[in-house]
Formats: sequence, C-alpha cells, structure tokens
Amino acid sequence: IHATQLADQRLQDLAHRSVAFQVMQRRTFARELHDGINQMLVSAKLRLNLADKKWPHEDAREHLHKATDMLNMSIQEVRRVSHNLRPVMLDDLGLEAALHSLLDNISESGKIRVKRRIRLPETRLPDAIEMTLYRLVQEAITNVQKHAEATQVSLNISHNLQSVLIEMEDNGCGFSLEEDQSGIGLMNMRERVELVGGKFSVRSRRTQGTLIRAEFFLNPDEANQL
Amino acid sequence: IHATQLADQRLQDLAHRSVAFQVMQRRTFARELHDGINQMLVSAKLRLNLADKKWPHEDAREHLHKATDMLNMSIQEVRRVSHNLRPVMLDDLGLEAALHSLLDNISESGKIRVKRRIRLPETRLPDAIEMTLYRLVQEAITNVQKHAEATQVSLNISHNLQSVLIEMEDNGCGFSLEEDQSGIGLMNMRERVELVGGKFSVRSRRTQGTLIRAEFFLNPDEANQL
Amino acid sequence: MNSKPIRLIIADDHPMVREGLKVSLESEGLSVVADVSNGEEALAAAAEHHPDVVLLDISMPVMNGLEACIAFQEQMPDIRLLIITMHDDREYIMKVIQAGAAGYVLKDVAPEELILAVQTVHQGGTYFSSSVAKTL
Ligand SMILES: Nc1ncnc2c1ncn2[C@@H]1O[C@H](COP(=O)(O)OP(=O)(O)OP(=O)(O)O)[C@@H](O)[C@H]1O
Ligand SMILES: Nc1ncnc2c1ncn2[C@@H]1O[C@H](COP(=O)(O)OP(=O)(O)OP(=O)(O)O)[C@@H](O)[C@H]1O
Ligand SMILES: [K+]
Ligand SMILES: [Mg+2]
Ligand SMILES: [Mg+2]
Ligand SMILES: [Mg+2]
Repeated sequence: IHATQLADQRLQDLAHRSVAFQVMQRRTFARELHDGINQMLVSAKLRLNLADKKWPHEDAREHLHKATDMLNMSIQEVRRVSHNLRPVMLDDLGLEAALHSLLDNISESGKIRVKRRIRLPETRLPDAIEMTLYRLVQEAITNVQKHAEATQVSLNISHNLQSVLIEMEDNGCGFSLEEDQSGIGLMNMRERVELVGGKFSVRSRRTQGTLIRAEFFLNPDEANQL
Repeated sequence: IHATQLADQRLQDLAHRSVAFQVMQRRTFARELHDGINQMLVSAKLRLNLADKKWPHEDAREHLHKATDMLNMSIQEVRRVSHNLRPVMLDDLGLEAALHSLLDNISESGKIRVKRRIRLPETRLPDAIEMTLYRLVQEAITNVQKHAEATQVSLNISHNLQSVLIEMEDNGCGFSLEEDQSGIGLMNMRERVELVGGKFSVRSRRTQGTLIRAEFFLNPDEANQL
Repeated sequence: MNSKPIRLIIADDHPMVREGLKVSLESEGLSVVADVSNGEEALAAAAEHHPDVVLLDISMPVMNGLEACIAFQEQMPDIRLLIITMHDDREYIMKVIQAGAAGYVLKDVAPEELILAVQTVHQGGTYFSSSVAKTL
C-alpha cells in the first residue's frame, strides 16, 4: 500500500467516525429534548390545567407552584442542552471570554492555581476552529480535574500569521501514554483537531505532569472552507 | 497532480465542509433553544409568578391562561427542534416505519400517488447510514413537492449482501442538471451519501421526470466504524 | 409610593418576554413608556421619552445590550441602565459592569426582585441578582 493510500484511508476513517459521532450525539440531544424536557413541560401543563379547574380553591395554588417548579427545571435543562450543543457565549462575547469562563471554573474550585496567557488573532478564527479549540480546552480541563492531582495548570495561546498554537500544561501526576488508555477524551481531542486540518500531541510522564499541544493552521484557502 | 492526491483533496474538502456544516447547525439548534424556547419558558414563568402574586384575584387566572398558551407553544417548539436533530421514530419504530411516515405526508396531500417497495436488511443498518438514508428520502420528497409537479412518485429500496440501493423516482417536469443549480439540497444529499462511503447519482431531463439513486455499502469492516 | 412612578423602557428581542416584563412592572405601578426589540430602538425611544431607567436584554439583533450600554453612557449618561438576561456567568457580568450598567437581574426573577432592582438602580444604587453576585 502506498503512503498516499494510507493517508487517504485514515482520513476516510476519520470522516466516518466523525459522522457516526455526530449522529450519535444528535440522537442524545433529541432524546433529552423529547423524553426529558418535553415530558416535564407536558406535566407542567397538566398542572396548570388542574389549577384552572380547581380555581379558586386553594388546591389550585398548589398546582400552580408545582408547575412553576417544573418550569424551573425545564429552563435549567434547556440551558444545559443548548450549552452542550454550542455555548452561546462563544457568539455573544467571543472565544477569549468563553475560554476564560472555562478556566474560571477551575480557579473557583480553589484547589488549582490557573495561569493564563491568551493571545488570539484580532480577527475571529473560522467557526470550526473556534469550536474545536473551545472543546479541546474543555476536555483538557476535565482531564486535569479528574486525573491530574495538579496544583497548577497553565493555558498558553499564541499565534503567528500561519497558525494558532495552544498549550495546556499541568504539574500533576502525569500518566503513561501506553498504559492508560481508558477513555475516549484524548482520542476525541486528536480527531477533532485533525478534522480541521490541525496537529495534536500529548506529552506526559508519570510524576512529570502533562502537556497538551495543538496547532491550527490559518492558511486562507483552508480557512475559507471552514 | 496525481489522481490519488486529487481524491485525497476532495475527501479532505468533504470532511472540512461536513465539520463546518455540523458546527453551523449546532449553533442554530443552540440558538433556537436558548433564544427561542427558553425565552418562552421564562415568560411563562413570569406569568406564573404574577398569577401567584395576584391570587385569588381574577387577574391571576388570566396570567395562568397566558402561561398555559406559552407552554403549549414551547412544547411544539421542543418537539420540532428534537425532530430536526433526529426523528425519535427512527429509534422507536425503526427506519422502515420512519420512511413510511415521510411518504404518508405526500399521499395525505392527495395530489401525488405514492408507490413504495421497501426491502431493508433484517438486521439494522449502521446508525450513520440509517440517518443518511432518512435525510436523503426527506430531501428528495421535499424537492418533489416543491419542484416536480408530479402525479406519481415511487420509492424503491432493495439490498443484497454488499449494499443497500435506494431509488426515488417521480414522473414530474424534470430539470436540467447543468442549468438548475439554485439550492443546496442536491449537493447536501451527495455529500451526506459520500461521507458514509456511498454512491449518489441524479438522472433528470426536462419533461422526463427525475430519478435519485444512492447505494450504501455494507462491507462489515466499514460498517463497524459507523 | 406617593411619588411619581418610575418611567421605564424595556428592550428585549423576544416579544413574550417583553410583554411578561411589562405586565410585571406595570402591575406594581411602574410606568413602561416604551418597549422595543433592540439597542438602537432603545436609544431612539429614550431620546423621545426621557425615561428614568432602561432595561436591556444582552442578546439582541442589530445592537445588543452591551453595545447599547456604551452608547447610552455616551449619549444619555443620566439614564440608569439595568441588564436583564438569562446568563449568570461571570464573563457576562464583567462585560456588563465594564459597559457601565448599574445592575444585572436574571429574566425569570420573581416580581418583587425585579421591582427592587429597578428601584435600587433608579435611586442611584447598584443591583446584582443574588445568584449572580455569588459568582463575582
Ligand atoms: N492531565 C492528566 N493528568 C493525569 N492523567 C491524565 C491526564 N489526562 C489524561 N490522563 C490519563 O489518561 C487517561 C485517558 O484520558 P481520556 O481523557 O482519554 O479518558 P478519561 O478521562 O479516563 O475518560 P473520558 O472518556 O471521560 O475522557 C485517563 O484515564 C487518565 O489516566
Ligand atoms: N424532483 C425534482 N423535479 C423537478 N425539479 C427538481 C427536482 N429536484 C430538484 N429539482 C430542480 O433542481 C434544483 C436544485 O435542487 P436543490 O434541492 O439542490 O435546491 P432547491 O430545492 O431549489 O433549494 P433547497 O436548498 O431548499 O433544497 C431545484 O431548484 C429544481 O429546479
Ligand atoms: K440573553
Ligand atoms: Mg477525559
Ligand atoms: Mg431542495
Ligand atoms: Mg434576546
């Protein structure tokens, strides 16, 4: 087999897995809306119908309160699903604010010191790169919180005319790339980055901390497609 | 440039466009939830708060009714968004039922006679193929209703051990593949099919009707990835 | 209560939310002199009606609530600005404070809290929803 064929096969696999992943995720979201949120709304509505029927008996007011509770839960749930689809903050305040917001979650927990140096290009990045970068940082942070036992984490984003470079480093327990293969988080990160034509690498050694590194290319030709 | 390089570039473009499309769609869904549905829920909640406050004055009942109206609208909206993400019928009743449901929409309109012959494999198709097939038929039906002025449409699905073949034909006005390039529907169909490794073709001539044809391969190796 | 009612403009792109806020505020004796669907319209309405307080949603088309705050500061610095939104994230709040708003309430607050927020900013104070203040 030629090298080009190999590359081709790998890309094809990647594309297939990405489609499968999206299909699976969309099913999850659709289910959450249909089986979760809509059921809550329907029962809230039933409560309101009851309240109307019992009016002006004091029972009616009880139903009103129950309906309000369910509405509150629904609002939280809709917010959660919407956020998982795409954080609206990305559009409202931009990538930098959205990244700060992710980092704030760690620093608020108080256990881990957060260092940040975010230098993004003036002009907004292509949509697909922004989203990939955001998800990358989000997954990396989750890993640090779940596994690293770190006291410090730093996010460093820099750029030149050709590319944007992200480095996320912690001073935690590290892991062995060969032995710790439990989840899909790291694989997901790599696939997301490669799907938008970027490069991804992890460096980690036990007791030495972990460094996640990704580079996104700003080739204007490619950027147009994204 | 070599042929393999060309194929590679085409695949890469396809993958990029697919990612961009997903990102864009997810933003739309997130916005519909956050700016549409959640705002409706919040205003319903404001009404319930008012109803509680004005209790047991007759004004309160007015607010209760307004809240119920908004809840009804929200339920419809959640259902619509959920369906656009993924029709739950696909999971609950399977692909065949979901396809029948699409076709029923045409036959109920009464203007177009629908012929159907759906022979799917016994075992369920990979998720991504099911979804692609469903969207393909959905978009083809929309085109027939929008453009074809047909009196008859037929959906034919058959399979052998290697592949599933879909043919959707109408006896309408047809169009010229060179001249009618207005929308993105046909291009979307092709891209969706090719992204899961299938083949897509359209045959149409003015006054001669239109035939949409797609073939999905069941190569077990590939199927596993989907 | 016997003084002149507080005069308000509401800017939110969602008609039902606008309506809901309007009824809530009016039921407490406040006077909503205009309700509009974006920041630009809010500026125009304020130039015409000279309200005491403007309630601004953040996410709006044409001119969003943050941009509107900045424009109000420049053009009509005496008008008090209160942001009303779905978001309780710190990043939003920081931007709102930077933009010069006097307060920040969540859209689904109880009528009492909404009134309290409006009264507080009208009297020259600042008001941040309790759930919001926590995150600062
Ligand atoms: N920052 C880190 N510090 C220490 N160990 C890590 C770090 N990131 C990843 N690991 C190790 O690598 C493994 C694989 O990480 P990965 O994100 O792929 O999976 P996971 O976090 O276990 O599960 P999930 O699928 O939910 O992400 C982890 O189980 C953990 O042992
Ligand atoms: N079944 C059909 N019968 C007749 N003409 C058709 C049929 N399907 C497609 N066409 C023609 O091909 C054109 C392109 O179709 P396509 O689905 O790509 O775009 P569209 O339907 O115009 O817009 P949209 O992006 O909403 O799908 C149509 O505008 C129409 O002229
Ligand atoms: K908002
Ligand atoms: Mg992980
Ligand atoms: Mg079409
Ligand atoms: Mg809005």
